[in-house]
Amino acid sequence: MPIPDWMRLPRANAPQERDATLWERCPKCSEMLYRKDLEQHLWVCSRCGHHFRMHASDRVHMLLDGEFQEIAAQVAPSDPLHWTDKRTYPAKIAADRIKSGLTEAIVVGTGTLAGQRLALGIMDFSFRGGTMGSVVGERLVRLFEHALHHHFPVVLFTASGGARMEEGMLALMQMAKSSAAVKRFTDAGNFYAVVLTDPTTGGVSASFAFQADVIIAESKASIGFAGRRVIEQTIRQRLPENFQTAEFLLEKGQIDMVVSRHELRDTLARLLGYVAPATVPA
Amino acid sequence: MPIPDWMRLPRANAPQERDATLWERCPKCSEMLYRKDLEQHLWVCSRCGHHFRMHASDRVHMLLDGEFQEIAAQVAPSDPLHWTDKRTYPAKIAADRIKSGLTEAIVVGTGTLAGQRLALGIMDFSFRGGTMGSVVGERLVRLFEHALHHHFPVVLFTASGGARMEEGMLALMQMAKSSAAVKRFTDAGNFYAVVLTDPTTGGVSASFAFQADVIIAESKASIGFAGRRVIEQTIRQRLPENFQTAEFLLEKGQIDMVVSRHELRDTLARLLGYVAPATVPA
Amino acid sequence: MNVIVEREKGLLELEARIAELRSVAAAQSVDLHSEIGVLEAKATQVAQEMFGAMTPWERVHMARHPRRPLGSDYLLALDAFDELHGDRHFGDDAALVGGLARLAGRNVVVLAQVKGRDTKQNIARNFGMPAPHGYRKAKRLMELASRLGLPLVTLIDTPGADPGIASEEHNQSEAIAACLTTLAGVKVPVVATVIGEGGSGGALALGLADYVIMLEHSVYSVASPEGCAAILWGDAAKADEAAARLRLTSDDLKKFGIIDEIVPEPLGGAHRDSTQTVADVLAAIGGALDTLAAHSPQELLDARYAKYRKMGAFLDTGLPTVGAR
Amino acid sequence: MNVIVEREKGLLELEARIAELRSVAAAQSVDLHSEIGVLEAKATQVAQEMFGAMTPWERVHMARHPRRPLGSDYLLALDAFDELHGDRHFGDDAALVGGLARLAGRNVVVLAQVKGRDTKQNIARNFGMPAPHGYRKAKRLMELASRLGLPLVTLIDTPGADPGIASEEHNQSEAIAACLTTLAGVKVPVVATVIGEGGSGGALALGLADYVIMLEHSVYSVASPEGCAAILWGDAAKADEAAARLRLTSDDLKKFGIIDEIVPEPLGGAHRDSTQTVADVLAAIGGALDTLAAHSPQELLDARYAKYRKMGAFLDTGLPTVGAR
Ligand SMILES: [Zn+2]
Ligand SMILES: [Zn+2]
Repeated sequence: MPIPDWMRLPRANAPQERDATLWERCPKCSEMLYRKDLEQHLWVCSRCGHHFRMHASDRVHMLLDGEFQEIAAQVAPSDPLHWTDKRTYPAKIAADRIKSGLTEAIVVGTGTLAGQRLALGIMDFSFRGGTMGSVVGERLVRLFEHALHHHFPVVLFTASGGARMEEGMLALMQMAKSSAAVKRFTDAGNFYAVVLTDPTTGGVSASFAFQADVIIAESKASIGFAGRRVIEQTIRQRLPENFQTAEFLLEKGQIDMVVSRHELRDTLARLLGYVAPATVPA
Repeated sequence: MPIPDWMRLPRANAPQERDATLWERCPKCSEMLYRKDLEQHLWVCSRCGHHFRMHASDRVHMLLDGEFQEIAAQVAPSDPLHWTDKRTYPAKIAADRIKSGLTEAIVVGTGTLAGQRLALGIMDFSFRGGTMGSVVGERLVRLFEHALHHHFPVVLFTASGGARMEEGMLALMQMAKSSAAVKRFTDAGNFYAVVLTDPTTGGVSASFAFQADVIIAESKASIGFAGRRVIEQTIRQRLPENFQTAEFLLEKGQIDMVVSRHELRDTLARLLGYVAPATVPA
Repeated sequence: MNVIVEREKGLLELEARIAELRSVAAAQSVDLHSEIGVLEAKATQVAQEMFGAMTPWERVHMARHPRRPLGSDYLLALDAFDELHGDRHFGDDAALVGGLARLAGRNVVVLAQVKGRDTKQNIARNFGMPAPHGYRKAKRLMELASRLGLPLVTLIDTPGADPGIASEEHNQSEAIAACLTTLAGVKVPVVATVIGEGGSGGALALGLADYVIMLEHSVYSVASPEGCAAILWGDAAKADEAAARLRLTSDDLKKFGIIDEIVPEPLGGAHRDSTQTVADVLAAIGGALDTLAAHSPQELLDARYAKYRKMGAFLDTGLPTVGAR
Repeated sequence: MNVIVEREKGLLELEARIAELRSVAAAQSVDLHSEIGVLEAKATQVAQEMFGAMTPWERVHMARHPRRPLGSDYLLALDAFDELHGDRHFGDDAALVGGLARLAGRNVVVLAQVKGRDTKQNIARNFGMPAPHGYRKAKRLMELASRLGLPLVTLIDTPGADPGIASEEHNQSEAIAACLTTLAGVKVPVVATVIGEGGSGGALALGLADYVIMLEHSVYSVASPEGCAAILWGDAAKADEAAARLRLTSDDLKKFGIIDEIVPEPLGGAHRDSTQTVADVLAAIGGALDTLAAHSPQELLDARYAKYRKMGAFLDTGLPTVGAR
C-alpha cells in the first residue's frame, strides 16, 4: 500500500502526549492502558468502552481493505485575513502539522471497504480542532464531485469545533459551499452516509454532517449545534450529563443509529451493500 | 347568473330548523339574531362574533364575482356496500338532499374572485356531516384535473366529520385518490389554498386539507385528526377549551393564518394576486 | 377478550392430548395408533368447523390475535435489515419501524407498523399506534427510497394513528397527509401488505401503493367496528354487526379492487404457523417486486395515479333515483 | 452599552439645540440665522468626525443600534405582505417571519429575521435568534417559492441561531443544514440582504443566495467578536480587536467576493433616516431581481453552484511553505 504524503508527515517524531508514552490513561475510567493494546482495540478502552479520539490515518486503516487514493492532498491553507492573535495563522498551521501529522483537518480520497468502492473523508480533531476552513471545504467538494462523477457512495467522518475563526467569513462560506456539493450529489441518486465522532458541533454539524442519508454516531460522541458552555452560560444552569451525547440524539430522533467503533466497519459494509449491489474486486 | 342544479334543489321547502324561523339563536352567546341580518353578516353573530356553519351556496355567493360554473354535478352516490343500519344509505342520502338542498357534501366548479379565475370546492357539513365518500373524492379529483389543465389556482373550503362509513374502504380510499390529485396539481407549479371551517377532522384533515400551500382557518373553527371525545376517552381527562381550535393550531405552527369570515374574500383575493398576476375580465 | 383465543382453547386441548398420547406410545411402546387417528380426525373436524368459514367479526379477532405474527417478526425474517431511526426533528417512534433491508434478493426500504407482544412491549410501541414523528420518519425514508431508487415495502398493522394530545399538538393530520402525497410521488415500486389490523387513515398512510397485498384474515377498515357501532347505534356491543357491514375482509376488498392479492393463512390463522406465514408473505412481496421492476419510474407513477384515480363507486349520469326530487 | 448610542448623544444635543433655536426664531421672529448656521456646520463636522470612518467594532455597534431599522420595518414597507405562519409540525417562530409579498412590482416570497424594538418585543422574538421550527418554516416557504416560481428575498439580522436546550433537542443543526441544501436547490432567484447583524450559521441559513447585498454598516461574521475574543484571548473585552481581525464589515466582505453589493447608509447610520434606508435596500433588491429574472432556473442553479464552488482561499500547488517540514 503506497502511503500518501500526509501519512509520511513526521507525526511520530513530534513530542506529543499520545506518542510520547507507552501507556495511556483512559479519561473516563482512569485505567492505564498499554498503548499497543489500545491501538489493537481501535482506541476503545477495554475496561469502560470509552472511545478515544482517533487519528485519521488510524481510521483509514480501520476501514479500508487496502489502498487509500488520496484526493486534493496538495490543497493547502493560505492566510487570507493575515490573521494573528497570540500567534499568526501560518504558525498555528505549521505547529498543528507537526503535532497531528496531517496537512489539514480533513483527508479525502477513495478506497474499498469490504470490496465496495467508496469516497471517504475523515476529519481529525487534532488539526485545529477539526475546524472547517477553505481547505476542508475545497477537499470536501472535490470528494463529492469525484464521487458524483464515478457514482461512488460517500462516507464522511466528522470531528469538528465548527468554522475556523482565522479564516473569518471565508470559513463560514464553506458551509454553503459544501452544502451545495452535497445537494448536487444526493439529488443525482447517490448515497451519502456520515459518522459523527466526538465532537461534532457548530458549522460542521449545521451543514454536511446533518445532510446525510444515513447518520451514524459513535458511542458517547458529543454532538450539537451550540457548545455546552455557551448553552450553560445562556440558561445559567448546568446541563444534564447525557445532553448532546450520541445516545441523547438517538432518543430525540436526530440520528439513525449509535454504533460502537468495533461494529462500525461491518455496519458501513452492510449499508453500502444496500445501495451498491455490484461489488468491485477487492 | 344561471343557477346550477344543486341550488335548485328544494332546500327552502323542507321543514328545517334553519329555514323554519325568522330568528336564529347564537349557540355561543344565546343572542337571538334576525335571520336576514345574519345572512347579511355572512352568518357571523353580531354580538359575539361566533361563526355559524355556512351553506355552500352562501359561500359561493360570498366569494365569487358572479357566475359559478359547476363541475361534476351529475356525479352522484351509489350504494356499493348495500349499507343499512337504522336506515339504508340511499334513504340517508335522499333525506340529506332535502335537508341540505345539496346533491353531495361538496360542490366544485370555477368562477372569478376579485377578477381572478379559480377552481373552487366547498364542503358542506349539512350533507352527511361533510363526510368524504366516492362522490366527494371524484368531484375533488375532477376539480384538480380541470384546474391543472387550465392552470387555475384551487381554493377549497373543508368541513367534514371524516370518511363516510357507509361506503367503507371505498370512502377511505378517497384520501389516497384526492392526495394523488393534489400531488400532481402542486408538482406542476400550481397554487392550492385551503380554508378550514368548522369542523374539519379525520380523513379530510389527514389528506387534502393539510396538503395545501397555504392553510387558512376560520376563527374558532374546530380542527383536528381525532375527535375530541375519542381523545377524552383515551386519556380519561377533559381537554382544555381551546384544544383543536383554529387559534390553537396557529399557535402550534400548524396553519398559516386564522381569518375572520368578514376578511376571507379579501384575504383570498390577495393570496391569488401573488400567484396569478394576470387578471381575467370580471 | 378475543373470541378466537377463547374458541381455540378446545382445539388446543385436543392437540395437547394427541401430543400426550404420542409420547406415551413412544415411551411405553404401546400401539395407540387408532386412538391417535381418531383424535386427529376429530381435531381436523373441529378446526374446519371453527375456522373453515369465519364471520367478519371473528376475522377481526383473528387479525388482533395475541400470537399473530407482528411487524417485528417479518423484519426478523428478512435476509438483512438495518433499522434507521428518527424523524431528524423530534423523536423516534417504535410503533413505526423503518430501515434498509434485503428481501427476495432485492435491496429495499421497509416500513412496518409494529405492535407489542406483551404489555411492556405494547407500552413501548404505543400499541402500534404511530405518532406524527413516526409518520415523519416514514416520509423521510420514503423520500430516501425514491432518491436512491430502492423499492418501498410497507407492512400495515395498526388500530389507527395515535389519538393523544401530543399527537394533535404536533399535527397528526399533516403527518399522515404528507405520507400520502409522498407515496403518490415516489419514483420506485411500492408494495404494501396488511398483515393484521389496517385501521383507518393511520394504516392508509403506508397503504398508497402500486400493489396491495392482504394476509387472508387481516382486516382493513374505514373505522373500527367498535367505533362504527358506537356512532351508528350508540352501542359498541353491536361491533359484530358493524364488522359485517363495513366489508373489511380481504375477499371483500379484493372484489372492490382495493387490494390486489390475498396471501392465504394456515387453517386456524397465521399464528398456527408463523414461520410459514411470514415466508409466504415475503414471497408474495418478492413476486410483486419482480413484476414492478419491469417498469420505468414514469410508468409506475402513471399507473399508480390511474389506479387510485378510478377508486370509488358512484353514478355519473345525473342524480340517481334515490329519494324524492 | 452601545458605543454608538453613547457617542451620538453629543450630536443629538447639538441637533436639539438647532431645532430649539429654529422654533424660537419662528415664534419670536428673531433672526438667529447665523447662530443656527454655526451650529449646523458644527453638527456636520461632528458627524463627519464620528461617523466618517468607523472602526469595525463601532460598526458592530451600529449594526446593533437600538433604533436601527429592523426586519419588521422592511416588511411594513413592502407593497404588500401576507404573513404565513408555522412549520406545520411544531410551532411558529416570531424571530423568523415569512410570507408572500410584493416588492418592486414582483410577487415574491420573503423571509426576514426580526428582532424586537424593546424588551417585551425582544422576548416575543427571542432577540432575533430563530429556533429550529423557525428554520423549518423558512425551509417550507423556500420550497413553496421554488414550486410556485416566486423569487425568494431574505433579510438577515440575527445574533445567531437560538442556543437553548429545546433548540438542541429539536436539532438546530439539521434545521440550518436543511435550509442550506434547500437554498442550493431552489429553482428561483434568491436575493439575500444583511440588514443588521449577520451572526454565523444562523444568519447563513438565509444567506446562500444568487446575489447578496449588505447594508453599509451591517456586519456578517463567522463568530461574534465577543465570542471570538473569549476563545482566543480568554477575554471578551478584547472584542474590539477581534472585530478588526474577523473582517466582518461590508467593504471587507465585498473584497473577498462574499457579498455582491453594498447599500450606503446615511451619515450616522441607517437609523438617522430609516425610511430612506429601507427604501434604498428594497430598491437594491428590486434591481437584483430584475437582473436575475433574465435567467432560466437551470442557469440560476448552475451559476449559484459555481458562485459557492469557488468561495474560499487556499493554495493548490502542494504544501505551502508555512512552518517546518
Ligand atoms: Zn476507560
Ligand atoms: Zn353570539
